[in-house]
Amino acid sequence: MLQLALEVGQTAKPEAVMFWILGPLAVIAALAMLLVKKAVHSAILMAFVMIILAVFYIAQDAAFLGIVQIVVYTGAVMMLFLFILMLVGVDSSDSLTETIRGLRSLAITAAIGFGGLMISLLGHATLGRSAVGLTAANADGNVQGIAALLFSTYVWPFEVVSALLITAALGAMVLAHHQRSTTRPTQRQLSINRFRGDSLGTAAGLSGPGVYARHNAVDVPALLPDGTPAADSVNATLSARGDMLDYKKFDLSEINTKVEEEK
Amino acid sequence: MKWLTLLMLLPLAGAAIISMLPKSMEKAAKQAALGTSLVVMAATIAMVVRFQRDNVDFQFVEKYSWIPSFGINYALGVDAIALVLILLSTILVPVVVLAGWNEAHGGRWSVKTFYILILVLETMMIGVFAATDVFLFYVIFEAMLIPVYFLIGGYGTGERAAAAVKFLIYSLVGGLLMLASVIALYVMSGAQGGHTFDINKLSELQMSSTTQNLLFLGFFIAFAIKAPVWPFHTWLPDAAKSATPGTSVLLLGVLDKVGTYGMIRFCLTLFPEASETFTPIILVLAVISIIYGAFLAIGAKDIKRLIAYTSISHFGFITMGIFAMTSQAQSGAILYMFNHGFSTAALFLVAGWMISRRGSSTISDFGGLQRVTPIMAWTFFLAGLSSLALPGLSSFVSEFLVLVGTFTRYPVHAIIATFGIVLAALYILIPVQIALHGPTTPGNEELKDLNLREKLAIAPVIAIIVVLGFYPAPLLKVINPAASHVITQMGFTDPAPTNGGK
Amino acid sequence: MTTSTSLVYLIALPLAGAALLLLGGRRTDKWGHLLATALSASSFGVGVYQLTQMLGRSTEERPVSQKLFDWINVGAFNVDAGLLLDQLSICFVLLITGVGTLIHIYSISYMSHDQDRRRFFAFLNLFIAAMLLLVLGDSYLSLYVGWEGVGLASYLLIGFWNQKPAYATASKKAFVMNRVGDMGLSFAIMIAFATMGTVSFAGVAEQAENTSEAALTGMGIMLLIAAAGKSAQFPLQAWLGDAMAGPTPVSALIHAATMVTAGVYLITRSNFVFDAAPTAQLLVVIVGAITLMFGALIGTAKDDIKKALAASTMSQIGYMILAAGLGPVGYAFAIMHLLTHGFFKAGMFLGAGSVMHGMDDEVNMRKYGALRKFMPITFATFGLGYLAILGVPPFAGFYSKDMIIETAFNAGGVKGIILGSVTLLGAAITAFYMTRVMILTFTGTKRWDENAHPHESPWLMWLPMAILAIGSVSSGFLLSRGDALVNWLHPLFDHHEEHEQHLLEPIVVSGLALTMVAIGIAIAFVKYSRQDVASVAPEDVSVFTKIARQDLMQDRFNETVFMRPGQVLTTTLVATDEVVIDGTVRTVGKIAMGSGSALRGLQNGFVRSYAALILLGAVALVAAIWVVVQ
Amino acid sequence: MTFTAPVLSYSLLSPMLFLLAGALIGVLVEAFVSKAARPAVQLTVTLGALLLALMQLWQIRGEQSLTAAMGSVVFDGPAALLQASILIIAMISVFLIADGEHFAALPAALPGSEEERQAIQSGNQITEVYPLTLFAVAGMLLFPVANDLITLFVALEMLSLPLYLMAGLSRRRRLASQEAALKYFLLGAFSSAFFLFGAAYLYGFSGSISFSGIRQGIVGGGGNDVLLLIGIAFLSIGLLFKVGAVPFHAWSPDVYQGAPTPVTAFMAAATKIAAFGAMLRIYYTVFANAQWSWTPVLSGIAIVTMLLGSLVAITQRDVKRMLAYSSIAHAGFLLSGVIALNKAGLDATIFYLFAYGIATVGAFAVVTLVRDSSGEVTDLNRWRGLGKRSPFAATSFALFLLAFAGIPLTSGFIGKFSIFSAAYESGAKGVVLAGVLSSAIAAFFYIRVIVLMFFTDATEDGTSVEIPSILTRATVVIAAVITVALGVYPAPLLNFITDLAIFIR
Amino acid sequence: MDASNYLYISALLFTIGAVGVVVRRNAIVVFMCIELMLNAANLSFVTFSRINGDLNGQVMAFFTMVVAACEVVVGLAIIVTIYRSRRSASVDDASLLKR
Repeated sequence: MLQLALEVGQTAKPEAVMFWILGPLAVIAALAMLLVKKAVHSAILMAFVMIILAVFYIAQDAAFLGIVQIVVYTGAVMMLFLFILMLVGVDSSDSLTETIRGLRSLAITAAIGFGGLMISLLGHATLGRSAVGLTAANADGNVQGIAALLFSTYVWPFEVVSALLITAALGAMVLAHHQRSTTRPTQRQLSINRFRGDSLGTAAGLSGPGVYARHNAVDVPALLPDGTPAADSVNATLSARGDMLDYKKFDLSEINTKVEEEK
Repeated sequence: MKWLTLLMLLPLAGAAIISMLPKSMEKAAKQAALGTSLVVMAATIAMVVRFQRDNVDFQFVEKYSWIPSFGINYALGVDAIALVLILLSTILVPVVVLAGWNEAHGGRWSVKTFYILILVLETMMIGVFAATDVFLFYVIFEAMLIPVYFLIGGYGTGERAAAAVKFLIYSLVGGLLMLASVIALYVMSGAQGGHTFDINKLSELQMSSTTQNLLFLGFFIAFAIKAPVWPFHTWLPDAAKSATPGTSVLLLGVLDKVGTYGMIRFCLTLFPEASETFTPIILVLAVISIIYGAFLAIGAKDIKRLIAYTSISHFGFITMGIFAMTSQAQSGAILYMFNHGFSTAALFLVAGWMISRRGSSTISDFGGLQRVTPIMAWTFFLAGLSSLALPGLSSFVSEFLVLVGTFTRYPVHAIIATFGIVLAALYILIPVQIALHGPTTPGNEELKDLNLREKLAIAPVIAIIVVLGFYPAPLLKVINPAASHVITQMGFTDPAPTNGGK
Repeated sequence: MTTSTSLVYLIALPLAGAALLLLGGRRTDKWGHLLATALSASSFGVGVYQLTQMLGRSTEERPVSQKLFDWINVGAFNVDAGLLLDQLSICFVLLITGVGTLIHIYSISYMSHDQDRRRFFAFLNLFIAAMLLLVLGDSYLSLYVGWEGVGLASYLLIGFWNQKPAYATASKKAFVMNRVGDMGLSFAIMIAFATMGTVSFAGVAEQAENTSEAALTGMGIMLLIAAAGKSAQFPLQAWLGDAMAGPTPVSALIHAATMVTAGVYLITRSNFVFDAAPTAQLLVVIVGAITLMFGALIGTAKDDIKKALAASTMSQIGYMILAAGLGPVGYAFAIMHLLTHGFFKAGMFLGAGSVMHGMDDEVNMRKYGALRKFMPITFATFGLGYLAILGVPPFAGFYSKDMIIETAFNAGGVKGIILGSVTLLGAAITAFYMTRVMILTFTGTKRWDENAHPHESPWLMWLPMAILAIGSVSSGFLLSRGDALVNWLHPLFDHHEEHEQHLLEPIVVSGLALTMVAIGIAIAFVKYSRQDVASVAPEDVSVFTKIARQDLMQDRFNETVFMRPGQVLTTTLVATDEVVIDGTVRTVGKIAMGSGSALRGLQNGFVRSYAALILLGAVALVAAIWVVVQ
Repeated sequence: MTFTAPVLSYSLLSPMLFLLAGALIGVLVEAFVSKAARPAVQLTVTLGALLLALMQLWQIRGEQSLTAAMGSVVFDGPAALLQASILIIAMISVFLIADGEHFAALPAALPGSEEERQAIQSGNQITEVYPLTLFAVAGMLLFPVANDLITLFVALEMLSLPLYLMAGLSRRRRLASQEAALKYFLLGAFSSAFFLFGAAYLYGFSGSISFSGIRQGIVGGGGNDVLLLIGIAFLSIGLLFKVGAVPFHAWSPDVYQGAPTPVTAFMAAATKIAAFGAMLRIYYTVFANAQWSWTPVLSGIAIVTMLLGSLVAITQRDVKRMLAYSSIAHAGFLLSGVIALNKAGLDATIFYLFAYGIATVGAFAVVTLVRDSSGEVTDLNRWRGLGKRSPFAATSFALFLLAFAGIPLTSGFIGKFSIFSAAYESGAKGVVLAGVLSSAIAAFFYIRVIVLMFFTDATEDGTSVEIPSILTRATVVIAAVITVALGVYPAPLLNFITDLAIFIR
Repeated sequence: MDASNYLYISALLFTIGAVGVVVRRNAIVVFMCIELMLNAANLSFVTFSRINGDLNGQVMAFFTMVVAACEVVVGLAIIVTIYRSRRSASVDDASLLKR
């Protein structure tokens, strides 16, 4: 057994209690992250794990990291994840059936082997020195201690990380930014185009979804005066995502208009 | 005077000149190539004259530091063995150029490229025999493959690409095994007094017998593939069949000699004990090569493949002579290398002319050539006689020396090998009968006999074959000291007459 | 030993002729044959000159040697290109150049219509040179050069008309079977060098007594194989019949008078080996005896005049070999028979050539008959040869053959009785088949076509025949007069003056022999002169005849035992090379390709399986650590 | 609490600083320079930065310091050599990048959309790749000189992120390119998680983040080695991933194939140098005393890597994938230099890295030349008869292949010889044997390509060789010249390396 | 309370993250699993920092967070791009390049 029992003053007992409650929770949440179908749920569980970790950090005298974990990681990074999830379809769900033959059993075997071996190994590990605790290191305060290291010893990597950030920004821009190759058409130009176009059908602007229909949700196309549905009345994102309802069933010509007398 | 470097530079200079010629000046390229090779030949002869034949050390030694951090030198030098082979190479090149005057025309690339490749190859042929630095030898040994590869693949016939690849792969595999051994030698030399590739210093290395055996195998297999010794031979018939006759002459006549030369220079010199350990196996392989090659030659339907198989048989003799460890066999083997170059050259060149005239290399497509093209037929016949080692022709002397030398130490091997001479009669006389005798096969009536150029090309070869058959002494006098030096170095002495145990 | 500088001319003259005619090409067509003949004759002149010189010296001084140059000199293996002319070789020199010159002369006319006559003469000259080298070489290795040289010349001349596939095959067969014999010679030389450290005749002779019998027996057997190959002795006899494909002068010179007797030369030359190796000697005798009968039996069934003569040659050489195997007492008789045989057999072959010349190259004796009237000279010369071969006194064969029979009986014990009987029986059979040849060819009724116009040959042809006939008549008497040849050769052979025990008195032997001959003649007369000879060979003959017609199955034997298995082996090896050896290499390639393709399957394009691979790698590492730590 | 101001030794950091400055200028150029002028300006800035960095490196080549940037960076001979190699290779790779045509005109546009078509028509070029390249190069320079785990990790990410991005920017076959980016990114992040986990354990084992601290922990550690071994194993996974060693190689064929060829060239050559540089430093200095633990494993990985790379390469039909597998095999060869753990191994690895990098860029440069109307042609079957149509491209490609195969008189041979002899010297005979064997296998496919180019006739579908821009041609020529020069007369460079390549600890 | 318990948690979380990468198909989830692995590593850092009584581990963890943030930006940008092209965030769909 790793001889690291660390009696950190009176916090020992509360920490143990905290650990034995939160530790299993973190593992369960992580496992659940793998098992839930919806990506959003995974993200939520992930955030949950991260917060537990933040608690662990704080419990281990890393208050600064704990806060950063919550603010930066859970707050910013996970939000970015969620944002992107929204973009690609918030309710999209993974089918959990495995399509690559043998991969799942392989992965589970590997996982059990890996985890088992790691735990077994940790059980064997010795350090040859006693655990110290951070009381001394944090004497001037945790934040101060970290800052001292960060701005003296690690100033070079710290500076270099800025380059990394620029890279990230630049990369995101390259991949996402639509540089215009033509000048943006003015309102006037757009109007002219609309009226000079082949058809005057859209001259008055597009109809909103669901307006003339018997249904007023945003995912149902509007019906034009002639009873045909206007597919482009639905938001492009929705249609792109495949969330547009089949308009066929709202098509007037398809609807049984025969009024049957009630008996 | 730096004779060896000069010899190596001359063909390169010729190649440079040819490369500057415009593509259309094909004739000029040929003439330049012929001129260059003749100059090289003259220079070689001038060098040979200056060779001190009783001195068994390397002569015309040159040494410049090349890669000092690995102890690698550009070190050249020749003893009699190398000298003879260099002489062989430089005589054969002009012959090949003259004999194959038109053979570059069927190639994928221009005529001048062909001659550039030939001349670059000549440089390497000289270098590979002259190198006394193992690393330099290895470099040239491998680099040589490239021009040959392009000569076969670019100017050959039939399945030339496949044959070229087969040739290259075999050689590379062998070369890599040798590389492993070279590396081991290098490392061991580092542990024993500083990294070096000097062959003399490497031969003094101390190593365990296991190591020696393994390293020996690395070298030997490379050389056995090159030579080729059964069962590493299957690349040769394909390559010889697909290459142009001139290329085949250089391939069988010179390049394959690098294998047998390497066995003497490296296997025996560097690993005397291992050589002794493996001698029984190698002799068996050699005997198998002799008999097996002969049988396959008998069974061959294609004239070029036939010649290739006869060479396998002949290389069996050479290998046997090298490892028999008697001065007769050793001298015989070295002389055989020289003689085989010419008899194969004669066979291949004439076969090449026959093929180019008939447009087929299948033996049965010929017939009755003796009536139609008597000179060509008789030249082929004479070359064939040389190949079957008729007494009075050069190969006989060497073959008999090998046999008699082997017999004194390994009588059983020699006896089995001697059966090869009966098979030799068959593998030469069968194609002679089919191609030269009998009624003239339809389609052959109009074949032209040798022209003046061809006669000029083949004449010196035939002359050498005949003269050395009756009077090999000049060459033997050069070879003998070197051969017996090898034997002495190995700690062997010729077996004394046994008087049958009385 | 005397040295001389002129020996080389013996060889050089005809060799120069060959070279000149071959390289000179068509330019020499006009006079080439004359030059060749002249050179051969001048070589004969040199021979005669040497003989006179030799006669003028004392016995010990008679051998002459000439060192030409260092030939092969490696370590202890020192062979000079040296010539040696002693009492034995001078006999051969004179026979070769003498008969050779006569046959040159004969050929001028015989080959006059052949467009390649010049080449023919070049080959004849080449043969003379090689044969002289064979008998003049002072070491086994020099002999070997001549040995193969005559083989080459024989090959070229048998296949002179090689546009006929059968002739080309015959020449190839001759060369290959000769090579089997040559192999024996190689072995003999190797044994000599390995055991005695020398390959010169003098050296081996000197060392022989210091050498174990086993080694000498081995060497002797190898020499015997060599002799058997060259001299068409059992079991390497099969080529001689086919060798008749060559022009008849060739058959006369090479395959009757000279080359085929080289085996006898080799054995007598190696007397010092055989004398010390009784087992080998016994084998020599056995081979001689078998071949003697073998040839004789074949001769009885042949209708082809040349093949009948060839069989006879085989049989007669059997006599010589047998004699040579009888040790010192037999060598001289072997040589004597060799010389007399050279005359009468060459004469008969030339006669046969003359007959063929007159009969439009017909060789089947059943198509001859009654030619006596049309070719009187031929008949006469042939007849003299016939009498000589039969051993009718006082013709040449009588002296030589009688001696051999006698010596055979004198070999002592059962051996003597068997050998004596065999030789006697052989004499009878010889008489039978030679009489048959005479009857079928020259007497009886004519059986040839109307188109044939038999005529006597021109003088250029009959003159050599006549000269040879004179030899057939007189040579035996001359050579045996006062044991001239025996005494001449005596210094060479270690004649220990053994106590000669006579089983039968010489006169009894002669009587017996003549009786046997008479019986043979009588049977032939009864069989062929009393009844008409069918012009087509009858089919309803005894099994024995059928077998004899097929050369006692020798070809079938070779075919079954060597050729077929050889062909099968060749095909098998060709297939092996393709399938097994090249196949192995290809399989290695395929395995590499296959494993490459299989491993390629890992790269299935799914990033998750790549991650799994990394994970597995990590698991493996952790597992390794776990193992180490435990 | 007192705070001492950090001392950075700027002169030793200056090569990286020049590059970062260049990158920042590049970013500003994106913002302020007109579209038309950007390519030229960016190229100038990039090349200028690289050149300045190289010149500065030359100035400081002999210096040694353990304490640059407060001990985050160590500068010594190997560092100078590796950085110089990276800079040279980056420079000739930039020539390739500059040859337009390779990058998507508008990466944000959907593949095949009207917007993309317009962007292409308008001649749009994404000049952002220049600063991205500079960032990556800066990361690569930092990677082998990092002296603590933090710097190492930051450098790893800094060299990786731009490459992830650039892999997805191909102009043709954009889906494949984006897929390559995704795979590279996911697997890269996955492996850096392992790397980080290993770093944590090394920290746990030694109580120190700095290399020297870890080494001291190994030398004088009191406990058992479990933490150390886990740390070494996982850190190695991260590094082995970068060099493409089996079984962490799977990304490289896909990414090499999908990425724009200039990027492939750059990352195949430069990343390898950087990653192996870091490996050398870590294994030669930090883990040297735990040699017993990692040499056997690394030997096994090296053997499997060589063999797998060579075997799979035989079956490839796509030239870029073939080169990718060949680069896997070469990673195996290079690993044998790491295993050697001696001075000769260090020298040899550095030489090999440079020689291989140059040849790789050259080979990919030739790949960019072989095109038809729809862009590069990487299907090997369509390379048939290239020797006839473009002797320049075919001959130089053949030369690079021969160098890869290790044929004498090319740099590859000297490299192979030196690295194998070093490995042999250290007793890793099995590795050498496997190396020799796989070289033989590898030779087969190199020769196959040569046969295709020279000995077979072209198919009819007209692969044309575009007249290359002068820059690409320059790249090919420079690479070819260096490859031959290092094969014929490597002594100066070898001596230079031998004299300089000594790790300080 | 034994600080090494955190290491066990860390190892488990790391394992779960690694398995998640293999078994999940949604690129974003896969990426989250990688983030989980990074977090597990961070937990180890913090724990070791405490054991060693040394703040360097915490600094390292801090750097990890920053770098991870950059990585997230780049990674999500790539995922979005490929999603836009393919209309799918499944990593299995991106399997054009293989063999």
